[in-house]
Amino acid sequence: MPILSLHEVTKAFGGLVAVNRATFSVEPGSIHGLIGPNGAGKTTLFSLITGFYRPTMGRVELDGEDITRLSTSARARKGLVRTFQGTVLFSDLTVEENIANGMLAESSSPWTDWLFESPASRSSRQERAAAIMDYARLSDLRNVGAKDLSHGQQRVLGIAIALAAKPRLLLLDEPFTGMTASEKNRLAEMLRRIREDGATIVLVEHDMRTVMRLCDVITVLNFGSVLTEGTPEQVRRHPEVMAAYLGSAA
Amino acid sequence: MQFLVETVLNSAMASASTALVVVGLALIFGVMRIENFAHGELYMVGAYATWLFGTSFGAGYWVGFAAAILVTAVLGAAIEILLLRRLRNNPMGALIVTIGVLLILQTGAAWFFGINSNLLVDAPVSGVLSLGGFNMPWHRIVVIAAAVLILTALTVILRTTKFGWALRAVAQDKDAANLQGISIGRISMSAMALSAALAGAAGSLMAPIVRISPFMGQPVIITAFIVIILGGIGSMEGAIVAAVIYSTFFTFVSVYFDTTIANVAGLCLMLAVLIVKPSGLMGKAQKV
Amino acid sequence: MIELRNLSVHYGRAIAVNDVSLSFPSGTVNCIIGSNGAGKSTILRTISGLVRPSSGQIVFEGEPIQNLTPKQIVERGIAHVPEGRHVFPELTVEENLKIGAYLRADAAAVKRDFDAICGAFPRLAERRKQFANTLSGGEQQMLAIGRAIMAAPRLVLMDEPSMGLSPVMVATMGDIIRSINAEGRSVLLVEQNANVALSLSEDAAVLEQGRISLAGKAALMKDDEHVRVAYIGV
Amino acid sequence: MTTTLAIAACAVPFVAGDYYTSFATEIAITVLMLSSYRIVVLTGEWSFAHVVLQGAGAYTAAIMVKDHGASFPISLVAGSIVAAAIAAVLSMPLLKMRGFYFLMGTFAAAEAIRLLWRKFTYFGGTRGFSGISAPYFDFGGVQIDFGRSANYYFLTLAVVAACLVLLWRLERSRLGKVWKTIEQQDVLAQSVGIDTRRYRRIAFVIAAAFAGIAGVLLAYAFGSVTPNRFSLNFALYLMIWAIVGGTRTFFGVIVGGIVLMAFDESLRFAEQLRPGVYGVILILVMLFWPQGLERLIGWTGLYGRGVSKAAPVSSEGGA
Amino acid sequence: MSRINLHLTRRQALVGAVATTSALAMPSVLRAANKIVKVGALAPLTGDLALWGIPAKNGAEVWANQVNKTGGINVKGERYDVQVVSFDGAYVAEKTLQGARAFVDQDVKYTMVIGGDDWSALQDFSNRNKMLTSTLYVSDLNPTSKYLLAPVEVHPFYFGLGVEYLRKVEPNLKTAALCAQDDITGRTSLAYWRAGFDAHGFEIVSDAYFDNSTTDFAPIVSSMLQAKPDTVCIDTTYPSVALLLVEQLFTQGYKGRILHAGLELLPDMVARTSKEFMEGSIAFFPRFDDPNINASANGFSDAAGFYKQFEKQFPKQWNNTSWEFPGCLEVWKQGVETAGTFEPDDLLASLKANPPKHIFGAARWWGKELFGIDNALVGNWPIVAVKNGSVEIVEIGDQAAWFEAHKAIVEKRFREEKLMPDQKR
Repeated sequence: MPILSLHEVTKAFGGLVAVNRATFSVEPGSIHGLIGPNGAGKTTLFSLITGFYRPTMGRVELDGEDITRLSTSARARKGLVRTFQGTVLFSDLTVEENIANGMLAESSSPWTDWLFESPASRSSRQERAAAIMDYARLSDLRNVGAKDLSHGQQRVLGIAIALAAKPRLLLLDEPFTGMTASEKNRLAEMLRRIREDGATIVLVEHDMRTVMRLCDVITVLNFGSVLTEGTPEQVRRHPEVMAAYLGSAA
Repeated sequence: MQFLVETVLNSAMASASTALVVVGLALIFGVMRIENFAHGELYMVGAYATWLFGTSFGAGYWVGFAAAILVTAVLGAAIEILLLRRLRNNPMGALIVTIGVLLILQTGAAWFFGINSNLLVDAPVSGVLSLGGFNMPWHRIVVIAAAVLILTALTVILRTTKFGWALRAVAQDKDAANLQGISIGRISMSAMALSAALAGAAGSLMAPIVRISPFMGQPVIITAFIVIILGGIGSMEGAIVAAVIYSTFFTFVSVYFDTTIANVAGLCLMLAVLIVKPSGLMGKAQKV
Repeated sequence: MIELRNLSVHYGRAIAVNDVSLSFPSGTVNCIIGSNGAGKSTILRTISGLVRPSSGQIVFEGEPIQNLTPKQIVERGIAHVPEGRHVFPELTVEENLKIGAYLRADAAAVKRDFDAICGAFPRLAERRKQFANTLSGGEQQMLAIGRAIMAAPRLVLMDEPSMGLSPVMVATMGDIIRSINAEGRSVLLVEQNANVALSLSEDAAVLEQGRISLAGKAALMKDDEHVRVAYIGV
Repeated sequence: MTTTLAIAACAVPFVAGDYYTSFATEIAITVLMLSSYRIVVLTGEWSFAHVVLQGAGAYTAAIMVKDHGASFPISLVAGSIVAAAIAAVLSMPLLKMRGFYFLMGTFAAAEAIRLLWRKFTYFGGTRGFSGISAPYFDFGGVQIDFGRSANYYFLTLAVVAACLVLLWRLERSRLGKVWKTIEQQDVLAQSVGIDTRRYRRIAFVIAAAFAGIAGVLLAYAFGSVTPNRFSLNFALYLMIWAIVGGTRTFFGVIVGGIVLMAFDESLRFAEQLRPGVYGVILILVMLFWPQGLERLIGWTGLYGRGVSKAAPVSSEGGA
Repeated sequence: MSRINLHLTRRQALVGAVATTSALAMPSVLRAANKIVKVGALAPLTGDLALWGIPAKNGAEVWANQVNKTGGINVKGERYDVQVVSFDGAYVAEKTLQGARAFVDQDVKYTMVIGGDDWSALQDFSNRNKMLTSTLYVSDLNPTSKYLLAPVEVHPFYFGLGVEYLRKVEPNLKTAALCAQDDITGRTSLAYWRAGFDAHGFEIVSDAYFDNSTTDFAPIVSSMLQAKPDTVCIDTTYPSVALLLVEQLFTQGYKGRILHAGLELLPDMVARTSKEFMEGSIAFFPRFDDPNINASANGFSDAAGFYKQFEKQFPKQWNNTSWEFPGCLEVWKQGVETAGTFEPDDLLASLKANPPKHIFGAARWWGKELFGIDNALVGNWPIVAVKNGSVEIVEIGDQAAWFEAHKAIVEKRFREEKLMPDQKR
């Protein structure tokens, strides 16, 4: 069963149809690319999947369960966690505090934790934060303010925060934008590891080189609709994709 | 029947004066994204200016009216240039500053004109329109007519002049307006002057009808905020529609029940609208 | 002629444009291409005065303009068609166009330009009394361009005019850009859609992560492997 | 710092007369109001309802004392619970709104409640309640009459201090972190699974519980509860104190409240001109220290760094 | 212009006030031989209600000057100058209570409040500190407040006399409409008016309160007139609100009688309506510029001179509170001089034993039946009527006697409004 599936998802703003009957699904354990030229509706689709928008029509399912009506936070608690374009972080806090904030939604702890956190739960959370920092190679920067990080480090921190929320399906919104080549390589490596550790990744990205290298399946959007879907090789060869990207010569 | 007609006319006058106040408030919110708490005090200044120039100097009501508009417009522009301009990126700071202005104006009025609030402004058109048992002072009709006239003129200015387009452009998209060579500072100043002048005009028109006191702006600003929320913040059409709805509702409830119930009912009306439509009657659900 | 000399722009600590030097001749269409986030829009926003550069110079017709206000820059003859059009949604088409001529005092000339634009964009002329937010994407793009032309600029900055447009509409946009150029106005395009941009342009530059990675004649660049790789990774 | 403040607070009745003791009591109650108000502000919203929720506590205390002869501790608990309960009910419609809509929504709800107090004689109508007798404790021979201003001051101080400790803990607890998370990055908070509306509600209700306590303290301190005491003016002043003090740090609002109230009191020589002078001071503070007094005093270094705040990318409610 | 003149004098007044305050701050300023006794005006000096507080405080200061000029207060042969201390209670409980504490710290012997909200915080405090206080709201009186007196205006007790008089002179009037502002004064007033109308055979056809924030009174008046009343009573309302109501009554074609306690702005009312319209309206306060005022207000030493002095010092600021605080002081002065002490218990006992003269003549302590305590000084009260555009005293009535005669009705009406002592919250 696909971990995420969209059925005829449509979103109209007034008369403008930003996403038109988008239907596709994401297999568990894959890295799924979502690409398309500027204005193709990627960001809107992203917001529809994460619940920032409600679709005008259609259905979004997570593990076969209809989540179309759920709020963003409820989806996140079910394991569908997103990152943001640009650097949306708790910029006044340190790296470690940022990651700790990603764990705040956990509701398993007893209510006394709200006032006095038990040492056990504190240390277990600290351990997890340390593990995530290790994973994201941010350990050395744990006490650095988020706004003092380099751009690439900030992007990684954004993903680390999302990881702290224990995602099963991680949606990344253009994570590679503005990164240097070596940063890109390191991030790609990290995403592969995340996948190996059992999470599924949906990637909206402009950097085609990275997408082609990293993704198992790619869905191409144009004018709000799914243009085609396939392996990187299939997509690369698809004539319409080329046209959509480079534009038909005027 | 006669009672009903009178109440309808009284509602119309309340709507007219409220609309004048509220449109100014909506305008300034649209352009500057500031909730001007001192707007009611500009209304108060309008009334006092009318008394000072029209009655005390004996120049007649209409001179007082013109003076009220002038004084409030200058005051509004000064508030923008001296204070709000420096707090353009600090809405909470700007809000506190408007409260500071409110306190200064109230205190100033009490100091210069006394606390007894027994200043009287005579209506320009005295007498009463009597039609088969129903009586309506002419000045109330003057208020309605003047408000309609001012609001029409405002609409014409906003729709047909370059200044009007620039003002609306700034309200809709600051960056794009900037790219057209529109100076945000100058438009903000003019918008503030215009907004203040509208409040001043309302205060001046109401001066012969209400009690002129340093605190006369308070109930007015509260009503105005209720109305502006009801109509949707920043929407001038919404503000006018909401002014009519609210004032009519309020007037009818206050004659058939009493004013305290009317206040409660008015507040509940606003809450009810907000629950159904959290961005007011004509407000746009703000996009991301 | 517009020239950027060692231009750098920061947003906070992040660098968006990194030591860019470029020069484009006047009277032609030129372009800067590059993928999303490369810093293209920032360059245009810096030229039109919305963003202050952290260092470097912008020289237009021989004079440095990097310290002028947006208003002064419009007065110098530079108009900017922003990314995503940014038409005024609740102004009518006519008002949108006329506000483009906000700084012009000569009513007769403004009227002439207005009529000319109505002639050039019959679809806008038909909808002149409608609010701009009722227009389609392509129409809004035309409106944004028309609004810029109303300022009687000598240089038009265009940020992704093809974005979100259908292929037919993109072709129309190409024609429009050519005709603007034919009136003697320079055009500086910023595009992701490389094919369109390159086919319209005289000179071109490729921007990657805030730096110029390639610059030269557009015609030569069209078949350049580097461009294709930068875009599609093929 | 805290110690200095505590010692200064305890010394008031010994070094100053009844007048200053009474004023210090008022300040202490206001400090509790501000510190609890800050919880709502922590979630990124400004409310006009807080003062009326304080009123709910005060009215509860008045009714408990007058009709049921309740003792001070019982009133304290009851006032707190009633205020929290009212807040819980109000929060259902109100928290759908954001920004200025929320502000005015809270005003409407609060003002409606206040007008009902005026309207119904059960609540004493326009006159309200008077003659609420001060607490009197008798611990097996040791009698304390809290009608004496110094005694009541210490009682207030004890209650307020206890509440402040709780609030301080609360801010450092997970709940507090969640609130700050919401205030700083609403959308990011949602995306990691924090139900922002729910936590806003919790903040609103908890803040109301403390406001209720402040209300009970007020009712006993002045022996009377009148509907005028909870009008918009007082809500505005609360907001002014909070903004002028600065809401980023625990002490910001407290400093704002103490400094501005002291200022207001010291302006008595200006008599009728006092509000105007106060207005001038507000404007000057906002023009020269727009981030609030806390920045001026520089306690910011204690915790919480900087003010820069990334622009929100998207939000569920708008406004 | 008179305005500019006014402005200057106000400034002088402020300077004077500041000087007084600083004099207070310094413990012993060198003064003439007379000792000083302090009295306190604890009233709202800022905000909307400064309308009552400022003229009251100013009146007290004028009175003090007059008294000091004529030798001050004589306590067992020792002469004391009266010094007025004021505190802005802002009509808020905590500020008022702080003011009271400041007064106690400064050894103030007699405190005057407007009453209502500002008294309610003082109740317990005044008992503990034996703070002798006067209020203008008789409804503040209650059995537990031993040290609170209502020595001047026993508002609204004269209303009954007014209705009685109206019934006598115009026996044909049948119906009455009432309105008042929705606060404790308004409610107490209307309860008493209703009792008056009940007692003298009027039918109440319209009866409403309006919120203090009301700005336009046309809807209220049209809803009153819908019931076609012969008599309209607009108590209690601010003077300027009364003016607006009267104007509306006129424009909406009302022809009957108007009743209002003060009719303070009568000249303006006449200007905005007509002499004929106002003719026969009934009120209860003679004007202090009346040539016969010294005869009618014979419990007030030289009322005419006081009024003249006030107008000189504070032009155009006169309202009824301007003489009511002085009225409170007059009663106190008599009490102090008779008792020969400032000590509150002895003074109170002496006051009770020898009821002082009240502004309009002889009086007695009364109030137990309605307020549970005999702390209201009740005497005769004038009824004034508008004759040719100004008020004239037409009758002097006995307030207590009227009440005795109609006790049951008053109690019923008070009970409806929950004003009886056992109903107070």
